[in-house]
Amino acid sequence: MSESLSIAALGKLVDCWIAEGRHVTGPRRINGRLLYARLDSAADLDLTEDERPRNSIKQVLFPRHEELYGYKLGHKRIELTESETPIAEQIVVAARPCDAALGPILDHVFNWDYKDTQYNRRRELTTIVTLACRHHDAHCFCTSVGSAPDDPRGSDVMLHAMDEGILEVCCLTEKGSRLFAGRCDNLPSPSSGRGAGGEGISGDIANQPVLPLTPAISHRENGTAPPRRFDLDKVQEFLAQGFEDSRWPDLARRCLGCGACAYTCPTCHCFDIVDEGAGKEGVRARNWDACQFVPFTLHASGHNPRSRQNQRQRQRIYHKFRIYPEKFGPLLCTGCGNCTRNCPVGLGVAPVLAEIARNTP
Amino acid sequence: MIATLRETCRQLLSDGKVDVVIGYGHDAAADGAEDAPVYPVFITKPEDAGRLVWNDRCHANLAVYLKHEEIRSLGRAAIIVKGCDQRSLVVLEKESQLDRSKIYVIGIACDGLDRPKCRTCDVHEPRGADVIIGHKAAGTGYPCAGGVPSANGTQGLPDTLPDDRYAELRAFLARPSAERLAYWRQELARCVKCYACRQVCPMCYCRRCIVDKNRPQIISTSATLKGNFAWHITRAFHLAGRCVGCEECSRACPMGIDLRLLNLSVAQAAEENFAFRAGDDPAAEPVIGSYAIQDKEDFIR
Amino acid sequence: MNEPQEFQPKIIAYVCNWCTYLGADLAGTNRLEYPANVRVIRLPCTGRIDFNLIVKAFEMGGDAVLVSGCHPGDCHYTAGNYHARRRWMLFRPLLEAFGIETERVHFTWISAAEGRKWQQVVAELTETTRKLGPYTGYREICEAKG
Amino acid sequence: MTDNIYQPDLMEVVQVHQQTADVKSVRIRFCDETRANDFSFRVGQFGIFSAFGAGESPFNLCSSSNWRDFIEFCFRRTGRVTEALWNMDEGDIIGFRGPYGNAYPMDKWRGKDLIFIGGGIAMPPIRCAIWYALENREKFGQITIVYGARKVGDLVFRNELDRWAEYDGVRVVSCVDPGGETPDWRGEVGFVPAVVERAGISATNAAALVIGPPIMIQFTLPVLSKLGLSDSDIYTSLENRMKCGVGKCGRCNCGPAYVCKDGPVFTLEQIKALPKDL
Repeated sequence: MSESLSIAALGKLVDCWIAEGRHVTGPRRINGRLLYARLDSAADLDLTEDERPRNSIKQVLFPRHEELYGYKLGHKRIELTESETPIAEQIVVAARPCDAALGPILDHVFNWDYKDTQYNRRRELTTIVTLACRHHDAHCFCTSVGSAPDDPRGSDVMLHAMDEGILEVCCLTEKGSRLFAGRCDNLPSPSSGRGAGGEGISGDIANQPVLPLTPAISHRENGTAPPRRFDLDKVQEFLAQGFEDSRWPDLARRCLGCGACAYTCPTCHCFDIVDEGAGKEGVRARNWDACQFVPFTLHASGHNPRSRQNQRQRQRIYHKFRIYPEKFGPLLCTGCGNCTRNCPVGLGVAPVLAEIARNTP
Repeated sequence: MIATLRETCRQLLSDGKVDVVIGYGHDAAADGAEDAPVYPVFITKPEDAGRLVWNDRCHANLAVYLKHEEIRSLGRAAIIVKGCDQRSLVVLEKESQLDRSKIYVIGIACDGLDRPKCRTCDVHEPRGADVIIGHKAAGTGYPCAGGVPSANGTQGLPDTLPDDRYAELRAFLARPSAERLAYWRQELARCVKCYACRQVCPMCYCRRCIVDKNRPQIISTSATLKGNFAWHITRAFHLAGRCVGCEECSRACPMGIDLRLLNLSVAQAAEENFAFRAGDDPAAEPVIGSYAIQDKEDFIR
Repeated sequence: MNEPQEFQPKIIAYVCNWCTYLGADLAGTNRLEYPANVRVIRLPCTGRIDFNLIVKAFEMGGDAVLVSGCHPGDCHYTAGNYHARRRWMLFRPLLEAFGIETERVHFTWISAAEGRKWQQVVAELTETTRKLGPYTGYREICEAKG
Repeated sequence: MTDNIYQPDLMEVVQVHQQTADVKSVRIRFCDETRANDFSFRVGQFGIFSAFGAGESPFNLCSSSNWRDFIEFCFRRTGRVTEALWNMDEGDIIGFRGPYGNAYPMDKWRGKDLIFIGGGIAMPPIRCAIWYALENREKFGQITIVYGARKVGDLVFRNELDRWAEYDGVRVVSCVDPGGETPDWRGEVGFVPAVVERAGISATNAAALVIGPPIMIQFTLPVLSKLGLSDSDIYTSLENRMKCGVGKCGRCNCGPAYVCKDGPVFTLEQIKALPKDL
């Protein structure tokens, strides 16, 4: 069912959720940079549409540092304790569709035979309210990986920005409708006239602070989708036999081996397990890790199967576009473009795959 | 200017003087496109020299590649450097990481890429290069890049050169220490430990970084505030008297953390205590690697 | 009823094995009393005292740090303390930039004969740190979750 | 019991046996009796062992799955976790989670001759299969064990080599690299591939398990092929870097396989299908 909601009312809703003690995450501007971060109030929410947040909402479902359990060391005795950081109910507001899609993708690996209960619990407690995209930048390539600016996968509620600050609300899941039930003010949407017959703009909503929305909002039908950057079939055809292809060293020669692509990517999910503590007490925690780092596959004997940086870049491309889809089904990539957006030397997935597709007959 | 750059490199490659030119370029297919993304390229064939460009998006400090085995395996290298990048070569040579005689340095005159460092730049024309592309503009005393259009029409040259590289740092240090700690607490809370600040830095050439060593694990690898403070204190201090201020670490940070103040604080300490500025004098001993009997300080009782 | 528990600062002292450690030992053999707040950690030379150790001390709950070694010229390894002096001349400004309280970080030269100086330094340090109070600023950062 | 798949069981160290200068084998038992009773594993599987405060590391379970009152693992002292495990003695508590991975197809090997070839520290993952085969002797044909190490002092489970030789139909060939022998050394001298070739092993209806350093495997496989063993009859256990052991953390991924779940036991045929990323 779809209703409509003014941006101002959404702001009030966000403030309600925060007041009810829920952790609300959304795009906000920090030092001039658009990042998903926890919102202290609705005023922090930044609905700029022609810029994509430089990180992803992955941290809500899969935090960069998460305590697995605690340990207390005694003499010939050890006590393991449940990690006491409670997992609070989370709401993500104005997520991009290419972020929301990470849930259905990561569910596969985190439930492959062994159920990762902490991930699953966060997943249950998280409601994702997505804002369909009407703009894209040079790095977006969702359309090249089978996704779209209004791809509903993973979203509990899909918002479509209409003109004059009105949002069309489509609740896609039970969790989503519970969140928005009875809270939509159903203002008549001037341009499309599709809003349900709600009463006129009531006094208090009129003078609410209107959140900053980019002026030129066009209706979602003529929203622009990014052009196709590469032919996915050609890429997968190349990957099927191209592991030893001589061009890999050239394709990734400028890669510096940092983790900016992996850590801002919605679907990269590799992690490290470390013990942290001093003396008799500590925690065993899980931290983000990335196949781009040298120690990731370093054996105790000193042997490293992937000693060269281009081997590591090749592994990242293979894991996303061949290994994961073959083993679990979906691509391990939603086309958000953050890897290129954040790469200090302009690499990331799209440029490499575009180069591959261009040179594959 | 771009034409002379491409011609110089084509000549070097065809003469066999160098096997690879490390420069700035873009996709062959995107030549001429106004906002085509610029990134480091490694030209090995003379006919590819056409991919080289020079514009106001050539930020990378290419000296970082001289330590990579994948580049060294290509043979003798020519490297295109701006004035700030060229300083890194001086430091790397002094720390015996590169043999200056084995690389061909193409200096490129640059009047600023709209970065904070450019406002107080005094090396518009790189020193110690084998050849310089672009030349000193007559009369103004500052080299002009010739070819980099700038908004205000004066070739983007700063009209007055603020004499103090550390003005911003002094303002920051004037704030109370609790406020400074709170600032870093708020900034470093965003750090996700992707180590882009380490990987883009030509000075970070350790085969295995201290943060990747676990006996002992003196720096926590977790992206908690504790781990982030320990990491950024270590990274900044390892640049004392070595950081040339190319500001690639701040540009590369995906979470928008401005690390300049930390680099400036150790640079200022080296300059005010030991009159040492990284990359200035090829003969000067590295400040942290050497000592002087007459070093004077006022805090050791 | 004993008087209210006075704040007992935790002071971590990184000392060089050849001079200050012997100086402290001399203080002991001379029965010179000094507060027990100091935890002495012996290292071969001030040249070996890594700047990370100072950060580690605050991370793990220290309220003040003392770094002490041989006077310039006395170093058993001839130049360890000269290198250390340069290191601290460069590291203190960085601590300032981070806003870490450098009045809790002390550097002294104490030779093997200066047992009395060791006693005075530790006593004075304990007092000044007691006035400054516990260093919750950095510890609270290190205990922040996630 | 927790539903946290990363939380280990607490195990008490029952016995520590120093095999060589830097290799120890440790026997551990569940602290919680109920867990001990319903615990079972198949030879070839591995577990993740925790030295709390240092970390976790994967090691093969080198005891036979028929032994009920303890499980055993063996490690070389190389890093932070093995250093902490090295200092454990009887009564200390360590963590264990597992069993993980697939196992040796003992039922598929029924009725076949078994050829076990091990090198250096790789004897533990083979030892469990040897004991299992000896405890079900009638199910298997001839058993040949070829075990080599750099020098005599490096041989792990050396005392058990002689006990295995006493079983009927079992031939044990132990060897040390040239120059590694001691005056009273009665075994062979030479590299494992050469020793296997000289041993004149019959490969009809046989299955081989080869585990050792990559260089040893690289030169042993052609010898086995020459003997007539097909790629699907040669098995090995891969030694990838691992962290979670449950197919989540991505470390052990090599081509289509997650070694911790799809392996660690692979046939040579499967390994040849994997990309050269090992």
